[in-house]
Amino acid sequence: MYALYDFINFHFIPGLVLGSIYALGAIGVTLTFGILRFANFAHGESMTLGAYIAWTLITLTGWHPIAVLPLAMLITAVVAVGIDRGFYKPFRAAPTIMLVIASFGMMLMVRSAIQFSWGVQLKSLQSGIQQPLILFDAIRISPKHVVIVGAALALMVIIHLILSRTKMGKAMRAMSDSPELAKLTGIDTEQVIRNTWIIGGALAAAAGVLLAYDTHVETMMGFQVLLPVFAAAILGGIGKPYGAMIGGLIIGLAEELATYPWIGDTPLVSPGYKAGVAFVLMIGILLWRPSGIMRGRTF
Amino acid sequence: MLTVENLCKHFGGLQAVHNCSFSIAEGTITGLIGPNGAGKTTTFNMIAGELTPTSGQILFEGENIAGLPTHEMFHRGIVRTFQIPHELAQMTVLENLMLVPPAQPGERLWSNWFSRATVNNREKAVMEQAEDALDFLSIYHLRDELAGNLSGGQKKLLELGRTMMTEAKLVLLDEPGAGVNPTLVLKIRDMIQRLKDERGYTFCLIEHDMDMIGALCDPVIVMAEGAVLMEGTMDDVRRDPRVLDAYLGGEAA
Amino acid sequence: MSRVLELDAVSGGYGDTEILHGINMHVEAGEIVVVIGPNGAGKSTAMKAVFGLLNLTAGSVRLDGVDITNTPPSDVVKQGVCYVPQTNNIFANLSVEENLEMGAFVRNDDYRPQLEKIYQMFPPLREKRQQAAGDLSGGQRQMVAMGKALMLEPKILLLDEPTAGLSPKYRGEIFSTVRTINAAGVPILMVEQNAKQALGIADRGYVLVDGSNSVMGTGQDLLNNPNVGELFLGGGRA
Amino acid sequence: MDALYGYSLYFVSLLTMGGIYAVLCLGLNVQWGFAGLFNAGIGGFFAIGAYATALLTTAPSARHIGGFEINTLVAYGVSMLAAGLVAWGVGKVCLRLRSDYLAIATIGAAEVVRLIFKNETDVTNGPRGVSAIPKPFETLPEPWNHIAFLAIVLAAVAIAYWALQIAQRSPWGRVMTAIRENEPAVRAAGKDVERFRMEGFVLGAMLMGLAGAFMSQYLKFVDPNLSDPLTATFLVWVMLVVGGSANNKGAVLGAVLIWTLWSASEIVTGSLPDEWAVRTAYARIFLIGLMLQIFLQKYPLGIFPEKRPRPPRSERDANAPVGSK
Repeated sequence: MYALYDFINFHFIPGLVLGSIYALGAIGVTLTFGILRFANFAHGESMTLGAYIAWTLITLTGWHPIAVLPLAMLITAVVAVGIDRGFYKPFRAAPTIMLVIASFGMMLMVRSAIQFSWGVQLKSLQSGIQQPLILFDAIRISPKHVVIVGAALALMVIIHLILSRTKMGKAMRAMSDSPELAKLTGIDTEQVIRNTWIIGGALAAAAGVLLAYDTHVETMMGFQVLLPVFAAAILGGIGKPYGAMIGGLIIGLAEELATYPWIGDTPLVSPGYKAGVAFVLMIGILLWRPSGIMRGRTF
Repeated sequence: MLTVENLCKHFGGLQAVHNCSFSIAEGTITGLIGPNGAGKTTTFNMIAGELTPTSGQILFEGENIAGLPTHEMFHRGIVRTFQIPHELAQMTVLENLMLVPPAQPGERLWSNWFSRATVNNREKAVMEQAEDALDFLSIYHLRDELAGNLSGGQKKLLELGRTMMTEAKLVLLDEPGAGVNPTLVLKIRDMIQRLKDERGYTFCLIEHDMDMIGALCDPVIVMAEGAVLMEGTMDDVRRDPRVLDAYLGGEAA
Repeated sequence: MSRVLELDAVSGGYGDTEILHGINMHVEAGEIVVVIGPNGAGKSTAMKAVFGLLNLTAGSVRLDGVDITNTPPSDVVKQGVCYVPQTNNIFANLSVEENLEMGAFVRNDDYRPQLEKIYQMFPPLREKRQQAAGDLSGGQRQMVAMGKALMLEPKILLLDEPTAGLSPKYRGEIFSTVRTINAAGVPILMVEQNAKQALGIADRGYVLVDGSNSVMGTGQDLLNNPNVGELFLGGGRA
Repeated sequence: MDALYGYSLYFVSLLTMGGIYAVLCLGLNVQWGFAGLFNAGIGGFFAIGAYATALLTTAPSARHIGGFEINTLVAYGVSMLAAGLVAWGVGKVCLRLRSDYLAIATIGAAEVVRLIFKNETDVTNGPRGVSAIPKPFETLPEPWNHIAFLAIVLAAVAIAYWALQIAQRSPWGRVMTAIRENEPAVRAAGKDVERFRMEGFVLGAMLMGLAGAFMSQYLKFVDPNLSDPLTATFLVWVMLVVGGSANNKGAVLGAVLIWTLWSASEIVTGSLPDEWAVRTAYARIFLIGLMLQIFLQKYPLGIFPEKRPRPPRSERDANAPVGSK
């Protein structure tokens, strides 16, 4: 039985935590890919930015990370809309690959701006060590993991409600389906794009704050999860927010479970290659089913 | 030469082509007509390898070629033109033509570096061939013009010129006369006839200009609802009440 | 009778290729008007001209006497013209009801009564309201597309070959749907390939050839006119 | 006199680095400029080339495999082949999909390459890297060793430039341009589009591998950070966009220009007080990024826009064409 508890404590729960963070990030990626039709490389940097904003707010107020989360999300969303105005909007009619290059440049610009403003030292959102919750005498769950998974689930429910219940959410899904028909239907496409950035930016910030809460604040943190987040979006099917949620969980769990000693005593994949798991899964899905599990768009 | 047997193409629930069978005899100009949505262009796309048939066979010179990629079809001698000209807008008219001939040694990267004489000799030959084609189409004066600057009709001529740069056996023309002024239509008609007579091409053309079909084509195949409705001369077609009915959308054909 | 829509000597095309050469057409209140003609005659193009999808070089388009020439599509929608394209006319991943709600996007008032009316008009849609529109049959997809357009209670409905690619069984369904919509007081301008059936339900029809008007008349007149057949199959000209 | 000597050495090193970047940038030009393929993982191919040369040419060492003391020219060849092979694998999966997928996959591939170099300690000495890489002509007296190495790099730039100029003007280049213009038309003309794309992608990666080989010799040291997306990928993109894509001259001059700016600005930021030195170093990344955005929006063709080869002269007199037969 010991092995089972080990599995849960050191692989399954961390996988779930990482997975819900990836899921939040992947929703934004899949929405921008579906609606604006390009892979946004600067998405990881929105996550980093959100974490730094949260750190600043915590330093100023001394509140709990979850308490400052909404404000960090709001500020990041505003920045995302601003970046769209200045750097992506000029390319609305251009081939989308121009947007990919622009976002690639944006990635470095946002990161260097963060490094310029906050420096490159590691920072923590919360100091001190928390006592883990112990269930059945053997399952140990850190309270912050409960908070992270809880917050991520709550946000996913909110996103679900926005996309399925509000007029704007439905318009976003409609535009992801067919931008041409959306225009003919009289949908204000610029407004939809703005909302896509707001939601994508806010969720990225949330993912960044939760990731920083789990580990620490660091300028490369967003770039380091960019690949798994993309892999999650592709796995779920481009343009499919629900697919992105599932894809995120799968990638997160896969990264952690890959290091479990499934055969014999050594980890299946050495921990050093954890970050490569997402890449391998992504190449696999591109080979076998480029449309992803939810049959998203393929280009 | 080409036999299509029970060809089907379904897009989702839509049956664009369903159990379509016909053949094209060598040395003919076969017309393919029918109302919009009859599946003519879809059939073309399958013969040219741009679409893979859902089922059925395409026999070309006795070999089933259904589902092969475009460049394989091309190497067997099946060449197509497009209804909307696919010119290379930023390249010159001459380059548009010089691109076409297959298996040019200069298309192998290393040949350009290590056997330049071979490449240059072939380039000269290809250029001659392209210039001949331009002469034939009487657009030689446009040799160095960017293809994007040509008029709609000139682009159609260029499409036709591309078929002259190949060892084509069967040329599929998709509405060669669409969007072209009447004088040029007559010229294109004349070119097609001459290409058949002088170069021995077999043509299959989709066209809605019935006068052009009448003047050029024998036989004429009428498609409706994704299948062949009838085959015969243009006069037969005009006389057959089923055809008019199909065009006017009578009850099930 | 008042003229809901009027095209006055409209010329235009894509890029520098002119496809329409001075088209005249009008639709009066309560009418079904059908446009037929051989392939490439410019039928669909004429419809796009009304909807602001074409750059017009000459002529004018008027809606209820108001000039809407070269108005962008999003504004044409707001003025009360709804257009159902031939293909790609529903949001396949949205449910039937969500498609209809999107049709009402520009409305700020309560659209539920209209939704109810549409469900009454097309009972199958009510049954499948929660299903993804992409999973419906061809005929029902067209119902969704038209229903979506009707959510705006438009002054006029433009249909571009609603029966294209449908089997004869569904065609009949579509034509009776068109009639139902018209009976509810919406004038309709439709392009059709299936001339016979379409003219059968039309008040009037236009025949276009090579981007110009050829014949105009009541549906029955056109059906009985022998020249119409020649326009399709040649032999009468040249 | 000493100062002048110092400046000259700086100039030599500036040109050497500029030259290495010019090779990288020419490689990207084949991929993006010729073939329209977005590679966001240049650093990966660069690092593969660097490690290949490092492991092949060094003296035997207990810390990593290799140490074959192999001939430099052979090492260059292996570096190019290794990078080309990886490109072929990535291309096999992604070239049939739209460019965005290639961009994501290449970023991932570069990351995996970095992980391998970092984790396979037995093979690569892990994060501590491989040192004491022999540099050609390093036994020559002081300025001449640097100058001789510069000569090798410049010769490579010249050969690559010459080869690509020929390639671009050849029927091969014609097909490449045509694919970017109108893919269906090229398919209808019977060309195997995937083959051409793959050739462009692999050729470009091979040049990147060669640049990596030079870099390892120039630094005499490689570590996993060589594939840093900032200096190995992003900077190269700025160089090509500013210089002008699909123009080899633009690629070379863009590389030299941006490297000069990069290096000179480092001198400025480096001379500031410590407190400011670190921060302004990031400010210059920001400014280079902004420069990319400005060029993308205002001068998308770059300083040297793409130039189509002039039409070949006809054998016959263009004014009096032979009458139609």
